[in-house]
Amino acid sequence: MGTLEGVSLMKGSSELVKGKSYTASELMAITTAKEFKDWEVAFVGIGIPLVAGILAKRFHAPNLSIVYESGCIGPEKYRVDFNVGDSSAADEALCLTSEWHVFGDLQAGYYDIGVLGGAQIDRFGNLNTTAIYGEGDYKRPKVRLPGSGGGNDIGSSVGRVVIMMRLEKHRFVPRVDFLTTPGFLDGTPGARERAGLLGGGPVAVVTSKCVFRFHPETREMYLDTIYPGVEVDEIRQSVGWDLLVANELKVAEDPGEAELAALRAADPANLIMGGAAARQKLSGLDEFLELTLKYAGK
Amino acid sequence: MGTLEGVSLMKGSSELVKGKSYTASELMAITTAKEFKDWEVAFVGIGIPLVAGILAKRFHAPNLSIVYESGCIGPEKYRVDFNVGDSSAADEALCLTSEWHVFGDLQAGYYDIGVLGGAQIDRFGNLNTTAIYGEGDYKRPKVRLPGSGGGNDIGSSVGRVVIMMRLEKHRFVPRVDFLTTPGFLDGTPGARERAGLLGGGPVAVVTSKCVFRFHPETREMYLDTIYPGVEVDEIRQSVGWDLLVANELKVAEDPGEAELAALRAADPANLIMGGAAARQKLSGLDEFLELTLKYAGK
Amino acid sequence: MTENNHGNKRMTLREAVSAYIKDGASITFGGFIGRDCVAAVHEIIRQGIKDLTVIDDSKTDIMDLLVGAGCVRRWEGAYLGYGAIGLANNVRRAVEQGIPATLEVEDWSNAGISMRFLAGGLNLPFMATRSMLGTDIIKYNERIKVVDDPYGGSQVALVPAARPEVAVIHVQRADVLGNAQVWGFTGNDENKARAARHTIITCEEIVPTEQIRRQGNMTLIPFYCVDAVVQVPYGCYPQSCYGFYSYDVMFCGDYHEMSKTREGFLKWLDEYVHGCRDHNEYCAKVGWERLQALSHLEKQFNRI
Amino acid sequence: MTENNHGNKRMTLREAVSAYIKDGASITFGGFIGRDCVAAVHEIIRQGIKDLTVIDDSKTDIMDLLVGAGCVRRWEGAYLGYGAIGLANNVRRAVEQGIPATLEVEDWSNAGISMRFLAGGLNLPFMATRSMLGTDIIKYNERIKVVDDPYGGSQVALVPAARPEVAVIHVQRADVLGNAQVWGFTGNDENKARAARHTIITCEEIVPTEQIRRQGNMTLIPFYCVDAVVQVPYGCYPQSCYGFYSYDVMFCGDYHEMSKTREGFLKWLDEYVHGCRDHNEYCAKVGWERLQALSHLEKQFNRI
Repeated sequence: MGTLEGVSLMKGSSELVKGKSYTASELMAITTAKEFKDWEVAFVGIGIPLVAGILAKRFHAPNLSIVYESGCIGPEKYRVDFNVGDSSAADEALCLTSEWHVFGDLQAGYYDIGVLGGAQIDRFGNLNTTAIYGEGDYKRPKVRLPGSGGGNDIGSSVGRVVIMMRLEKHRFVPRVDFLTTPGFLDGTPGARERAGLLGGGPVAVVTSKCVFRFHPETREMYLDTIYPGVEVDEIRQSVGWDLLVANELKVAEDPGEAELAALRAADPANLIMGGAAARQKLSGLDEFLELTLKYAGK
Repeated sequence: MGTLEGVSLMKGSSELVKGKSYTASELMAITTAKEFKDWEVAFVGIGIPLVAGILAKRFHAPNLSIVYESGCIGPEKYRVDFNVGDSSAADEALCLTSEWHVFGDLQAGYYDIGVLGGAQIDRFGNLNTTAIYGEGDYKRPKVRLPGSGGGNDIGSSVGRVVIMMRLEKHRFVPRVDFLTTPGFLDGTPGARERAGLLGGGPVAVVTSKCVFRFHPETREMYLDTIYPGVEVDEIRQSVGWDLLVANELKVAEDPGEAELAALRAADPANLIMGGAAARQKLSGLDEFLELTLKYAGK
Repeated sequence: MTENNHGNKRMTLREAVSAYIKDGASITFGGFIGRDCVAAVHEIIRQGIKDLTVIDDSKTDIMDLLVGAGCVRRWEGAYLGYGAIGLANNVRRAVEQGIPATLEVEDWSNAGISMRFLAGGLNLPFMATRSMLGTDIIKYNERIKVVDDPYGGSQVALVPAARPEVAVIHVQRADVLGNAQVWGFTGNDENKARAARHTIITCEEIVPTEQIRRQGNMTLIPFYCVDAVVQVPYGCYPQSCYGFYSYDVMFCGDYHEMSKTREGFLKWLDEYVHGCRDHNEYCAKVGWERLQALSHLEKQFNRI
Repeated sequence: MTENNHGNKRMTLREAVSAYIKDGASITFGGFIGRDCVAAVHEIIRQGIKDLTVIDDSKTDIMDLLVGAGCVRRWEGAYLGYGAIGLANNVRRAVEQGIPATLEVEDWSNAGISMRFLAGGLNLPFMATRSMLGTDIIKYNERIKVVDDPYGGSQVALVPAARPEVAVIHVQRADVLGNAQVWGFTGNDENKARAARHTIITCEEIVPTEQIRRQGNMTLIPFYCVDAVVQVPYGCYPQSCYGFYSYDVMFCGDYHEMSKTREGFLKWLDEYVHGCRDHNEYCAKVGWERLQALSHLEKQFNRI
């Protein structure tokens, strides 16, 4: 479905998790929301990461400031954005400035957390958003992806990175075809510093079935938290290397009703979270505009 | 007198040129005004150069835009400025921006003409505004001058430079003690280009007694125009090298009454043009404020 | 670098595109999806301009149109896509299948390309950046040079100045001299206008110079960078223009649906671009009521 | 780089200066003679802070005060003077006679030092510039490096990033979070605030955050660069503050007259700085009616 592909960092889906009252996308958003701390400045893209940020602001991080690479700093979020340059990204912002200034501030260490996605990830958290080679190479890839955008910059310089990716074996690979965004590079001690990178690198990979974190010394991704009803073996089989598992594996809680309600309210036409079905349910632009105004209380 | 020293690129003086109804400063301002062309963008400092720019706008160059290094582009000039960062420098400006953007635009070649002064100048139009060595050197000079400010930048990158200096032998020297602002450097062909400089360099030196210009090939300063009543020998003796004189030496006309009147009106308290005497004639701040409002028609 | 700094620069969109955008030119566009130069892009397509090199940050929607219409030979930029999941349909067909022609791609990050425009605007040969280090972007892009810091810090990447022949930038207000005022985010527009040899400003409203002077701080681009000023209300539609109208998520969805096939895209192109003599006809086809509804929504949130 | 990003950053001027400006610190000031940080400079003098390194563009008036009061050890900058004819009196005495102490000087041009702040703000090690080439500035300043353009153009000069420990910037409006809005020229303030380890904002008015949000484009310095926010009406007097009050040419003339002798300057300092507990007392000494007259003048030309 066009619109959804056009707006989401990841494809959303309306399909409920088996035996649950929420979708995998919703659980991912709510899990990611917990990664934001109050008073932080967050470099967040469009789609589910943004909804996660809005959710964090509604609950435990009311003073979270969201920054968009187009040049919008700290808007009030009354409406969802479909692009980082939508006029909505500027709604009542604390500061409206330039793209290059926002990237400069990222590089200067002013931003605490960023959220990224990718088509491929390796065990050291390196991301590929440029090309899937298949039988080809960089010049003639099987699938040409969008490119870095601001992803490389966030991965290079933000305080810590949270990655959101659907857990699928062709995504969790031993080695990414094209290293677009640095995680811990080859995983050797000081690899990021040697390359000249300033940011802290990835701290979590929030997937559709579990959360991975990174070992503080080996920098290798390990299974930290599984979602209710998911088996560890299922996760092992979705990862293209021999996965490490935390000694004390955590199990995520089901999201609360209040969180689910807030999440759904923040995306009133369900265009971000709802997957292919949502847009077809809308009668047209007018209904979308009405839902938007109603949620904003205007 | 404090204020005047505080505001002028050059000290003004109320003393009339012998047998004339104008001062040397007024003639210099009026002569400099003629260097501006309509529709140009001019990087002009405070003091007599600014008054020259205002005068040009009143007469032959109504669409001249004046730029200040503080970040003010194209203000309407209802009041004189005493600093490039005075609020008056921003009055109804076309664009209010940053210092670094204005210097970037200078470097990018957007500015046609700049006006500079200096404590010393050599035959190739190099300027010193940093230090007069005397018996000392750069570290321990006899007189420490203000430094480059934006002078070096204008001399490096503006389309063409007009220099205003009182004609005195200790100022027109064979070699400047400290080369702050590039003219034609050592005068060899392509010297500016080899150094990496982009601007055209100096085109005129407007002094209290004459106007010098630069030979298109040798880049050496020559006497182009003398003011009424001035002798060539008097000028030769005020220059520390063997001065070249144009084959067809021009004589400047006396400024017209309308120009003199406009000049005086643009500096209503006479603080820029009037020299030491002017400030003492003012009864106080209130009189200055009244004169300012009256000239602006407010 | 503008060659025309004398007075009134007002033109029609047709005149401005025809005067400054030539086959084979390098070009950049203002905005960041929001404030996209949609009207100018439609006119470029109508005029059949070919072999453009587009140098830009993230420009999915208008690049998809230009590439599908066969106007672009090369892309130097950071992002062409909708989220991390894939390219826009025409871009995908061009890169993967050479339809309608192969698109040459040079990869940059958004910060990296931003520094290229900053260098170009300052007329400097290069800028340093701490992005792209350690990655395959640098491996495949020979113009990024990793150098040691001569002041003793860690290594940095150098990127060369971008100096496109043309920049097209849509703003909220401009005067006929070219002073362009922008509300909302400003992207890389101030530097693009300065870096380009020629700059075309399209705007929602041409206003008297006296009105520009009342808010000089809002002038992002001074007149001396500008060659042409074109008034094109709703010039970004279906993208948003801060303070004027919101994004039309449904129209964009329909476009994406249509453009899934080459035939669908060509039909869309015939209807909305070739089938419209100018931007006003396009607006009429979209429907003025629809545009008014988006203006109404925007003004509930942002007013200028 | 601010270590305090949690909520209300409002302080008194005394608290802010004492918390962030230490003996031996490097410091820069916002404004460009207009919007000078006069109130903060008086407080620095009252607190007897010593051995400062001032890194700045053109800062004649406040540097003359700081140097005369014995607060400064080193100047890295472009301009200290009134026109091309000479230095300010205290600066002259310090450089030429070592009174009250010798001032170490490192010369830059205004564009050169501007690039140092831009590099610092972007957290880059250096910037290139096409200024200062071919001159004695480069001969005597070892930190300027002339290099070949790796992209094949003509040579350029490199300047190292400026990273002062403190920036003090006076603005028209700020909220208690530190979002600072500036009208009129902006100097190098956006980059100084970003480059400095700590930034103190002094302002004419502290306003509610909701008011900041109404004109987000006017926020030159976002909260995350800011450590302290201080409300100091007339904080630039006798310099101007766009939209609030004009320059007092007579008061500055009197100062210049007094400061011609060391004794005269010390008398002035006793009366207007040491003799005033805070900026309000200074304003009272100057006379509120005089300040009102300058506000009245300014508002005939510029209003916010």
